Amino acid sequence: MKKERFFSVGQLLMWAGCLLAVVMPAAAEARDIKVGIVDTYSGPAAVFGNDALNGFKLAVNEINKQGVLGGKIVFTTRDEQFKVDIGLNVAKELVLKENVDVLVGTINSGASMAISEAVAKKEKIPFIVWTAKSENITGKAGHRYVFSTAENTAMAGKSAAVAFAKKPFKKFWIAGDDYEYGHAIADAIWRNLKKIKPEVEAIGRTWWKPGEPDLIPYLTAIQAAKPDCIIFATGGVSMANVLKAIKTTGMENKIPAWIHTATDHSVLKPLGMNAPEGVMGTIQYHYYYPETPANKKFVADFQAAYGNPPGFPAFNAYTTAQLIAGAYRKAGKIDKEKFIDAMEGLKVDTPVGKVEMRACDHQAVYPMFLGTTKISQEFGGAIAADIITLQGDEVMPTCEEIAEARKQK
Amino acid sequence: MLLVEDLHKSFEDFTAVDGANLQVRQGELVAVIGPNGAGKTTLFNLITGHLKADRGRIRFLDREINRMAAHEICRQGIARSFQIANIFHRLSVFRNVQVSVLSQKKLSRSLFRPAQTLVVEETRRILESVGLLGKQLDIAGSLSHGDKRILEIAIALGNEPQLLILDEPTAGMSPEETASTMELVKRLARDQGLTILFCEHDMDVVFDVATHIMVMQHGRTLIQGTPEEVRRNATVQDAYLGGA
Amino acid sequence: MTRSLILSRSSFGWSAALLLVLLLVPAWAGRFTIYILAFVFVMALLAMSLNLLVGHGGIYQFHHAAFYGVGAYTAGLIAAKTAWPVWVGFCAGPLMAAAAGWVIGLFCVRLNKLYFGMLQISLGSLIWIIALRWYSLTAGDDGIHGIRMPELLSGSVTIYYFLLAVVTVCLLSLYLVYKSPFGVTLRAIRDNPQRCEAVGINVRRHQLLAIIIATFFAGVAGVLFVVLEGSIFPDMLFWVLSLEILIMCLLGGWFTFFGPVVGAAIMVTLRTFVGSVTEYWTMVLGIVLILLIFFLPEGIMGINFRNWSRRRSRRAAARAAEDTDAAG
Amino acid sequence: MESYVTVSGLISQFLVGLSRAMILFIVSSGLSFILGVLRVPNVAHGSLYMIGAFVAHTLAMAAGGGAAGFWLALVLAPTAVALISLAAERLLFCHLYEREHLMLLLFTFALALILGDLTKITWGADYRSLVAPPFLQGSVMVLGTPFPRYNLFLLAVGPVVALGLWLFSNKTKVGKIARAAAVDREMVGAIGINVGRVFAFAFVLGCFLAGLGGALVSPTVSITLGMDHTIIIEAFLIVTIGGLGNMWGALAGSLIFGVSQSMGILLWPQFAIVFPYLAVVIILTLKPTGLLKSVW
Repeated sequence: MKKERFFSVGQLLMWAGCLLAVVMPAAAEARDIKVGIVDTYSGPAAVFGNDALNGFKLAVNEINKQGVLGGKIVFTTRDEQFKVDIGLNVAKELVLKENVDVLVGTINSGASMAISEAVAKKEKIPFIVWTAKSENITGKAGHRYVFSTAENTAMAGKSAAVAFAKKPFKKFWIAGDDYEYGHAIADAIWRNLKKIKPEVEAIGRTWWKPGEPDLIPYLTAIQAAKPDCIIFATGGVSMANVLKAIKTTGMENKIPAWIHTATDHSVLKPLGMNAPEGVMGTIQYHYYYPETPANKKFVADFQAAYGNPPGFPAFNAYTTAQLIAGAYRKAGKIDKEKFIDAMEGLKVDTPVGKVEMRACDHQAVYPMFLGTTKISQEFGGAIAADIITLQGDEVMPTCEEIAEARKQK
Repeated sequence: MLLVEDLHKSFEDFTAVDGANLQVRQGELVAVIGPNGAGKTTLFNLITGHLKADRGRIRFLDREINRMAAHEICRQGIARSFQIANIFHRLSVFRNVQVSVLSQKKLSRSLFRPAQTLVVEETRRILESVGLLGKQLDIAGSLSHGDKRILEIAIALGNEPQLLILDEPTAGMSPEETASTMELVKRLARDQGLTILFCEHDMDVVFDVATHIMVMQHGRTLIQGTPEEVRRNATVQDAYLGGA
Repeated sequence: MTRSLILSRSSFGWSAALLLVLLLVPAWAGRFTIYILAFVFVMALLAMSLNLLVGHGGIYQFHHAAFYGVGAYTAGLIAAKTAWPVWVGFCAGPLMAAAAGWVIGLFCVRLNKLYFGMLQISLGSLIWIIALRWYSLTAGDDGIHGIRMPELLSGSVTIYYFLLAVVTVCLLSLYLVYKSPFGVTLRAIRDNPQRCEAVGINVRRHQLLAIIIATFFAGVAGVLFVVLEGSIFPDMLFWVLSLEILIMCLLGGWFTFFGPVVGAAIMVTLRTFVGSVTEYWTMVLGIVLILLIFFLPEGIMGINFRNWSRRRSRRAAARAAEDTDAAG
Repeated sequence: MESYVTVSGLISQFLVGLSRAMILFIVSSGLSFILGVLRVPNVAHGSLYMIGAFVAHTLAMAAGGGAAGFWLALVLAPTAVALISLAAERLLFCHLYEREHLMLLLFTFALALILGDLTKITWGADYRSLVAPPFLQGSVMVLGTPFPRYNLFLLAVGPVVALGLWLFSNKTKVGKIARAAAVDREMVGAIGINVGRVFAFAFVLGCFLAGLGGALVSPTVSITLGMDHTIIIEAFLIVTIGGLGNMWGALAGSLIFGVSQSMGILLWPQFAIVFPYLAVVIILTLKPTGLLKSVW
């Protein structure tokens, strides 16, 4: 009986949307290798996303000078805004529409694992995680199509444990961000430390909200308990807040503290000369160490291209690009399965020496550097000093452990 | 039918109703008059449950209704209109009335029947009785002010009330509209046997229509009686009608 | 009732045509189109369920995503952690969402407008915190990924048709609700709750019923997300997503029935296609929104009616409005 | 829980909660002011707070990074934010006041999206850190526990701002008009006052407070993108529990929020995050329109 109303403009738009989706060109140039990058380029984590992207660009520019299998490496980026659902959207877009050959990214562990399952595994496309640090990615949730060129919580934890075992500490206090990363790293340290040195003792644990601005009261309480060493299992913005609080409470040089990636310059640089000294940190890359020609060249090129020295995400991304190029050269053709076979056990040159992609769990094997913060006039702020190198196989979970974890799942 | 005894209501810093008494019998047309701020609207809001009295009793058909919520009081058979046009602006005229008929028939929570097939006859009959049938498909918000006020009465009629409370039904109307509205009120009372309680500023209208009048001042009942009794009362003469 | 009585002939025609096109899409569209359309279906259902409250009920449900998350987590956890058939989860998801909606609604319906919204955000955030903090159950902020679906729902085309079917049924049910006496009463409550009380309507009970219905469908959307992506994660219950779906409703036209579908389609399309060109797509969205506010205050579907009323007689406009109660 | 709860720990945690509450108060009082006078839920408030922090950093660095730079930034950053908001108000916002609340919400959301991206374009993604002037660095002993000087400074600033706002809205003509407009805007318009100008003024003042909050918080946290997200939801919850548009309500709400958060951390760290939300639920369940009288 009635009414023709509610469609027309709205419907047209919907149709237009559908059409747009379909008409978009989908063909890929077979000669070039297409890399799809999913990472965070907005919000607080964007600083790491941008750094990684710069490292990747630098490597790709070098690689493309000679080319790979007669073609080039081309890449396209998508911002996942640190959100899992957007990450899935854009990863699928890159794979299903842009037909990328390799997917890389992201800093968000949740998004990495979601993409690993819903895109990499399902679409049989290699996915290389380059910043997210969850050990589950190549651990119990690992599979043929997922790789990691990021150091993970298991490695960070084990390297700290190995380092602590060499020091006279007995009474530890564990504090950190109350989220997955914090707990994972704390568990990894304690698991390994107990194994190496059973007499150690955790006299207390404190967890705070990630990004908690004011950490002074916690540190005061911890100080009162007089531990031999404090383990801070924290990341991102909280790291800078911990360092600020260490400085303010006057804890520096009194109680040794350890934070994974505390010696990263994206953390230390904003603090300038106000960074605390004597804080231990583990990290797989410093732009000032090791002072090898390869590293010096990498830093100089990076500095020239982007105006600031590379951080660990840039190093990870640079390594990732080298691995991709190396694997395709080894495979001899652009084929996903061949690429994966070639990746397994592949060794490439990086600024810190040879890095191997371990075949059993698809985890890049890095040496880890344990350093202690020290103010340097030359750098205008704190840097890592007294650096101890822990070899990759020393800090990695063994292949047997990985197999066991995967079986449990 | 309706009995209000010694009703009190105060807001933070002033007392709006301070000892109101009112009696409405079946079939009467009772007007409440009084100067601005005498507490007429508050009294109505108390009766219909939109406000809760501090003290006093309200009985309707031998039932205490003081403690009831507005929608429960409505179910007892009291419907009302408001001082400002209180209608559903975005809905059509038909829907405006249908909503209240649906509510009366306890159909308003029915989920799986199309509304456009329900209570159509009842709704039309009400619209016809107030003369809005011709505009039933107009959007209520686009009606003229006079029509909005009529629509309000029509919404109230949808509840098949025994007592209809009208809060200044002719406020803001032109003299012609006022006349026709009051004609409508009288006709409703006559044809449908409705008991009507209303308040009104226009004394000519009041004395023309009402069978009984209650005079309020400072929240108190001064007097209640027939128009003649009220006209004769000296207190009212002084306090209120003196100037008129 | 015959169908033509419920759906007017022309809107039935349009809907049938759209449905037909959507049915045919997998025959010629690329895989990504199929996927993103399926994603639009999920968002559209979510936005539609919210709009029952915001657009038709005038209820400021500011944290609707919480119930989407409850539906998804219920279905996802049952699929991932129990041996029960996934269908149990599919049924339990919406029911749990509706139950959560009922409990939270009980607290909230006593409040008005912004107060309602803020209390609702707080209560919804408590659910979010459970998803975020109950590590042993929900795996915390990493979420659970790679949730296996039965063979029946493995191919992307099958998933597409499954989602299309479920969303169509849900939208049809919502349309019935919308056209029902309850729908009419709900819109009356939106326009004037005080008047509704005066005609004997228990406003709070109606609002609560609307919340239960809306959260049920939000739960369905959550289940569909799990079917589509095989993932659950705490962001699904975060208030930012709630704000996004609210924007979808406003963008599409919150006083119309199909508005939120359009809004969801535009948001997802914009995000996907502008997002692939520039990382500043949120700014583009912001500018689009401002233009919309200035030039299309009733949302995209709202424009229709205004044009219509200029072209046709007032009566025809009103008849159209009668159908949707969309007039301004 | 395993944290060491001691009396001095409780006290210092309480003080930390108080100083956090001061920042929350400054930001949410601005939000509340705009809500009260303009009836606008300003989602962009968080973005202005973030911009306040970034501008403060830039100004302090430009002035050499010393104490003078800090004080300069503290004055000029909120002013810059106020100017941005003035532009937004005069160009766009002032045409929309008669729209529905949800539309205004949508508008401020759009503004927040644009400001967020503009911040990213202008300042990039790097973390920034502002240093407090030397005499506000370090700690003093309060009842046996070290308490940061800067937090003491915040404890002093909060009441000053509250007092200033009170004097403004009760002792100045513009303030009185704004208050009257909050209650009955038609009447204010009817007696011949330019309501548009009052609204513009109120909006700019509210945004100034957002900028001030951002500048004040910058020495205690890392200045990053995404700062806007966390603060805005907290500020909205605060003004709601306090009573929409009520400045003292914003103060009460901030205190409840700040203290419940910091005490919660001490008592039940694992679930400290629930305490503020729980406070909102309890308060709104008991008092559905907030603690103090709402102007709505």
